[in-house]
Amino acid sequence: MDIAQITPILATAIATSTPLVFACLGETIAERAGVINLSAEGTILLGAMTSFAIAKTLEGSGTVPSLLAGFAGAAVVGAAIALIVALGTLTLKQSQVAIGFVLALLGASLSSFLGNSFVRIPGPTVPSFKIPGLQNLPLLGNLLFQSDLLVYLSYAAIALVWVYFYRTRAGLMLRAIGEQPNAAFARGTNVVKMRYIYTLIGGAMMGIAGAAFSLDFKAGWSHMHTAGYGWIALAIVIFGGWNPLRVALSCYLFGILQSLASVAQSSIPAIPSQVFNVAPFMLMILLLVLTSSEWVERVLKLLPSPLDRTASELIRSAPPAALGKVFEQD
Amino acid sequence: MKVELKDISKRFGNVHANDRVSLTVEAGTIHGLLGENGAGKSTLVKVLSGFISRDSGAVLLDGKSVEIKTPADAIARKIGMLHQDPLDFPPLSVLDNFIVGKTGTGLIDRQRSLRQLQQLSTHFNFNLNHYETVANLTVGERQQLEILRLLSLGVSTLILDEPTTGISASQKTALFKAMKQLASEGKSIIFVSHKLEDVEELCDRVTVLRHGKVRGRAEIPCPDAVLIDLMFGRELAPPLKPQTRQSEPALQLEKIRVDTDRLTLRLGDLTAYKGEVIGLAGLEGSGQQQLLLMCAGLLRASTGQIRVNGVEMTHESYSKYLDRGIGYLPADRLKDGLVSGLSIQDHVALRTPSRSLFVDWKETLKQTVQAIATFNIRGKPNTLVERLSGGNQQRTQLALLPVPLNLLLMEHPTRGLDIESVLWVWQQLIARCQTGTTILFMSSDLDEIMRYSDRVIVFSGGQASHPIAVSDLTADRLGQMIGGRLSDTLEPSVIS
Amino acid sequence: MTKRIFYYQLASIALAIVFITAIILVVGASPPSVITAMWSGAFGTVGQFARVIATLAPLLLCASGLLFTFTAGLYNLGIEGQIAFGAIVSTLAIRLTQDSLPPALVIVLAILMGGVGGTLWGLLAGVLNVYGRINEIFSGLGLNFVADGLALYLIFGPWKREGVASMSGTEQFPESLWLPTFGNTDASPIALLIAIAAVAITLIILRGTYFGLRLRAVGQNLRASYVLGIPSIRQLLSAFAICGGFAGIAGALQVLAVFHRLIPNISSGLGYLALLVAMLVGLNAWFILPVAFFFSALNIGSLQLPLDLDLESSLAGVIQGTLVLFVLLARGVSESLRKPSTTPLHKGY
Amino acid sequence: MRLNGLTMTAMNNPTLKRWGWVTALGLLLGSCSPSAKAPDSAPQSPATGAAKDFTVGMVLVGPKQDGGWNQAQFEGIQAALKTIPGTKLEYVDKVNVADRPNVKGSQVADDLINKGAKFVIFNSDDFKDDALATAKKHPDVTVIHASGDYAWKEGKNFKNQPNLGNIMGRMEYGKMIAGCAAALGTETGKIGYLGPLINDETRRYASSAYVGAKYCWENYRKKPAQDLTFKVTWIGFWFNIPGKTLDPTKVADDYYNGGYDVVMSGIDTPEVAVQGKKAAEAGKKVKFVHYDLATGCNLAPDICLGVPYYNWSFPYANSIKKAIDSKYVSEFTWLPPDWKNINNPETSMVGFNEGAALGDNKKFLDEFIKGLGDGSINPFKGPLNFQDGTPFLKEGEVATDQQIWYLPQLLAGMEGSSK
Repeated sequence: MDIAQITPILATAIATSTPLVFACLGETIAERAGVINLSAEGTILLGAMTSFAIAKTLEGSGTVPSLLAGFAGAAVVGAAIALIVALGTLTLKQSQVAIGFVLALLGASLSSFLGNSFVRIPGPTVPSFKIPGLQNLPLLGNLLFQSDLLVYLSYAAIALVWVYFYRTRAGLMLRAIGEQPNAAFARGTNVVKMRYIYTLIGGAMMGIAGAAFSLDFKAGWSHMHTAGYGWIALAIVIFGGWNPLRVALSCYLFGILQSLASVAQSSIPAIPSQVFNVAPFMLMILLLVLTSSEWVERVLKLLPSPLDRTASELIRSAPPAALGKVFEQD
Repeated sequence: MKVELKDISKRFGNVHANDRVSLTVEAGTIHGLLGENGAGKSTLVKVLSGFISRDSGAVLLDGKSVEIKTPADAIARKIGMLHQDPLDFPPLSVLDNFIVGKTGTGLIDRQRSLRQLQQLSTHFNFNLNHYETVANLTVGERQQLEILRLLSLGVSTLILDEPTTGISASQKTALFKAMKQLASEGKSIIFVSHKLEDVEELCDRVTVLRHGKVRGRAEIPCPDAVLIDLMFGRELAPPLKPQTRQSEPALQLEKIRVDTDRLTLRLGDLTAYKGEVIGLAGLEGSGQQQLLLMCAGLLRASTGQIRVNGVEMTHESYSKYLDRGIGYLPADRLKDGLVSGLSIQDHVALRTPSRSLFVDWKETLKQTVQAIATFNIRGKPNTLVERLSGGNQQRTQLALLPVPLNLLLMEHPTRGLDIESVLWVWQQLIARCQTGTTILFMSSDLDEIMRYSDRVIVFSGGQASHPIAVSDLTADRLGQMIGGRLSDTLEPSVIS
Repeated sequence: MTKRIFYYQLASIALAIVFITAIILVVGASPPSVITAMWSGAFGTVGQFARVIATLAPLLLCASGLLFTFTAGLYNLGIEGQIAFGAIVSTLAIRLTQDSLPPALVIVLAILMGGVGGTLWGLLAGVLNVYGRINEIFSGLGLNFVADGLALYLIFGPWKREGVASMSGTEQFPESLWLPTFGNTDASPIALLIAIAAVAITLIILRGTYFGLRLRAVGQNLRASYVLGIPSIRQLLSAFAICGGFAGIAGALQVLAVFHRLIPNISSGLGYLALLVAMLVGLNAWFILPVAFFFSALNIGSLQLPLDLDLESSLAGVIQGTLVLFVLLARGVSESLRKPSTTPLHKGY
Repeated sequence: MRLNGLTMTAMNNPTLKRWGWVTALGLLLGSCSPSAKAPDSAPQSPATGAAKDFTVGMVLVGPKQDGGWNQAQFEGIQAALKTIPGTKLEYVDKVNVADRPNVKGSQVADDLINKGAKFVIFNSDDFKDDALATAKKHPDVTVIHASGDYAWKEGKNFKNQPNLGNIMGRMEYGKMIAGCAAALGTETGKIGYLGPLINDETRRYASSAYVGAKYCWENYRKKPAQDLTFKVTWIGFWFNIPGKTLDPTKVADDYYNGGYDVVMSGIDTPEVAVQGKKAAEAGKKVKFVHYDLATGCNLAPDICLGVPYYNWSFPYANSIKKAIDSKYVSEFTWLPPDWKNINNPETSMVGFNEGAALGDNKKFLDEFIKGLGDGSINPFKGPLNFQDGTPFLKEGEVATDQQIWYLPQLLAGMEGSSK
């Protein structure tokens, strides 16, 4: 297979990973602040359903307004679910796992119950838009700049989150809150309030991820339209070491694995084709298990020390120290 | 800035942590805050830094009354606090730690912050690698970083809570030099400590707290004896304990060294005899706890050997220690000793050796009722342990000790107990000693140490003194040793 | 449970009902007709009631198993995979022995092997958790995907039906290997008995044995339990193993009593449903039976919704999830109003 | 009233009585309806009075508005019942392991029969065991399994179950036409086929599409067979089950972006059309061939080459009429197109609606259809080899019905898995 064949497949993989990018960035933000929002599966599904229902209902008022309303609705739904997570875990101090897990199942059921009348009907989709100058860049143009606005927005979101995390004071404090909330409190931050805010932002982004599915990459709505992606998003955040750039790359890796699965099916006939269908999910999880176990750190320790620091920054697997823990202010 | 605390009171439950405490710190001076563990020093400074809200009293800055409810308020009032355990962000770099919480434009100007950090480092002659991760720094370096950060915020009042535990001698020298420099620049500094040496070296004035009250104030220099008298109050209590020590050795330690994150305990050789009670005195965090944990089998010694009743135990598992009749009573009863959510009876069942699969609830109930009677626990068999008072929790812990008990290791056996309970507990313990149990206990209550020990070991900064018979101890000598002036130590020659 | 908590729970259930009613009204249906439809779907005929019982059996097994992990303070989200792997091993046992052993023996062996399979899968999550330091939630979720993938591989690969690779599963086993049922229905008395035995065993172990007591101690306070001399790692691993074992037996029952073959998604979400059951009952094993029965009836009854009212049957999931969510929140409210000295169970993760 | 009766039955059993109470409480908790005296207010009018009404039940594997197979089935049965007065439809859709976990097709059929169905249709190959089990359990109910072979005496799997019949269209003709249309429409010579799962039926259809494409490629486009790429990617089921199948959206995208300018759908749902439309809007020159549903081209008319479809209404109507008159006997119905007019809804079970994207090539396609109809063209004529090189048909040999139905492998010249 030569480059001319690989590029378009990579391009598809990158573009179609866009919803995951939004979801994973959202989860990364929440987890970096110390809140694990396990409801991703339900949030994405409910976001997808809501956005499609809104956009479809408003279709008459023009594609762009209906799409905007759809995305906004999904963001609100995502933030609303995140608000329950925040209320239940930050204020009422229940287990983040319990609340998130219940919401994951509840959101999924609600989406299919409420979305019943919108199943498999055509609706508005995000129109494609090639960026005039950039689309003709050799290789990169094909790879990155021949899709639609949402894709470019996701690039912007990755950059934005990265800049926010590593270049702004507020972002530095966000990371600090997830590591040592007590120390952050000592430096004058209202930890609980900030966690509320970041959980809501993260939830809104996961809602948007749902909309990105139903209004763009898996246009339309059907029962359990995006099932599985929420759990994968949670895994990818871990796999991406809570670093927005690496998380985004992991999303693309997942997209590429999916594409490879369909390509490899006919190339390796010895393996039942269905194995390839589930392979991306399984591979992602296995990679996660391998990279997050203790022995990776042991191997890292064997590396010469300057190399060690770069390497560990790249494949660091330590979660934010306060992730999932209740913050008790004295 | 002149800092005045007026009649500060703060209660935690029944404990009066601060009882109308007043303190005045003139600008440009270093004010020592001296006292034993639990004297109320930390509470007082935490009120000033916004971590604890006071019940009553007033805080005045340059004569003006201010309201400080959160650390944010304190920062706004230019009050900064250096905590005993560094409150920083280990996974972040030195530079990022320096920046967290600083206000400014949205984007971080790392170059500017770096210049500022470098400038300050040079000014105080600190040597920090700005890109190193804080987790890889020593405690002393983390303190230095924190001080620089506080200074960069422009604080004019600096509180240091026990800053000299866990740092090296050279770091201490650097720290003190910096403090003096800051004072000379007009900042007011509150230095919380229980080390006489440090206070005498650094402070201009000192206030001594004891049991939540101000016991006295002094100008430095001031004779040790005066400070010790203020800290510990009065003549030491006379020994109360009958002779229970037998001639057979029970616990034998050889060339022990224990390494932990904060501290290296160098112990050398030690022998405790059957029926003997050894009190471990010293400021908290000087190594007593490490010794107890190691003898309990919960902490591994890096080098050396441990024998109990002649049996080699050095590499044995914790369960072997339990089997040998070695008991451990932690200070934090609900965190380390008892399981909240479980009743007294559940605990009795857990500690009853049984070969059977099923719990004989009838039998354990009988045992529990008996234990409750014997140990005078105010609770029912099905009372959850977290609902018991501290004293009754302690009685429960005592009831759960293995029988026969060869070696008992205790942290603050009577902390938080009323006098009656204290007497009762020790009565029980001495009865055990008479049957040959050896006890090692640490306590911040010097009276307790004096009353109930046969011999005392004083700890300071990971060094331990030779065991001293209580009859040979005077308040002055004990105070000096606790304050860090051990004349000779257990370890034969300091390995550097 | 104190009286006050009880009132909070009651209030939360009332709120949940208001929420559910609102959801039903949103789609333009009438709550009474929804109740009617679900009631008739669950109890309308003996056959339907039998299905409630048939679903109840694996649900009871899984919820019982989960009580062990919950007691140990663990969230065993890997239970779906443990059901699936139990089903796979059970199927393997049947395939290997069906030609050489008498059917009754094959059935017994299949159930036992299902338990063994589930135990192994549960232990794997436990080992990853204890020794690999991977949170049990993610090791569990990961192993769910892996078990699913393995089932799909077998169904579409080595165990596929002649000429057909299909989601409908492997070749059906001969009727002699089906668990006997009540008449011509789907409910198997043996499956039900096994499940009730599991509940009883759970009750007895958790309340009556040293093991159960130690497990409670470990779940409440790992450090203090260790100091008290309890081998905590062994306890944690045992909890995983037992839960996996029960789930594996549930998987074997899905194969032997329900589908009579291995299908993809053999766990059918029952593990997750059991998690909801376990969260709702807290650590009180007595409530498992009524709650699981109620949930099972909801699941079966909801199939009537598309038939009668053109509604999605996922309303069952909405009701179940809402109830659990509100009860959890009510627990939080009552705890946050209580004096702060007591700490809630399962704090953090 | 009906419910009253049922409740009474349930209550006669002492065990049921007790549990009934528990659940009654539960359901009361589960919904705060003030009028829980449900039996009186049951809105569904049961089949009292009109005792002669004939209820037909249908078990659909996918959603009834899937834009493909299930929708065709659903619209077919609705149209059929319109022609027979006094009939009524009860159905449940999405009956599959992912959408309705722990629910078997046979259980759904039980419920339908419980609601009065005397005639039950299972609409997917996957229901073969359920159809047989239902037929055995309810000997007085006529069971139709669409796409199965249990009633085919000459087939390999004949079950001799008198109340079980099969109905299927000879879609291999439709697929040959579809393949031809694809070959006429491709510029790059690369045709992608989005296959569902792998079984006799799907191998048959993919191969039919290939032989049709090959014929038209060689005879009308006048190009050598080796210049034609025909690739099959199986997603693993009739439609997407997230996490268990490949995502057809992604597979379609990969085709369109990978230079396959014509993609044929073999699955129940319209991802090929939807993604084709998006690709075309993004400026790619792509076309597609839909499947199953007569109106399938409407999703993206400009780039649609056509759609082979099923017309289920008249064969269903025929069987239902027989059942109403109690004259139904098990039969294997496998209907070819009505070559006089393949799009005649009264007579042709398999049809082909040509799409606008065919353009001038329409004449070739019509010629091909005509040739198929009069027998002058038979693409299933040797020499044909299997994918692994073993011979399928010798020179001049024509495939039998059994050879076509039970095609064991894809044919030589096709890319993709055979098993």
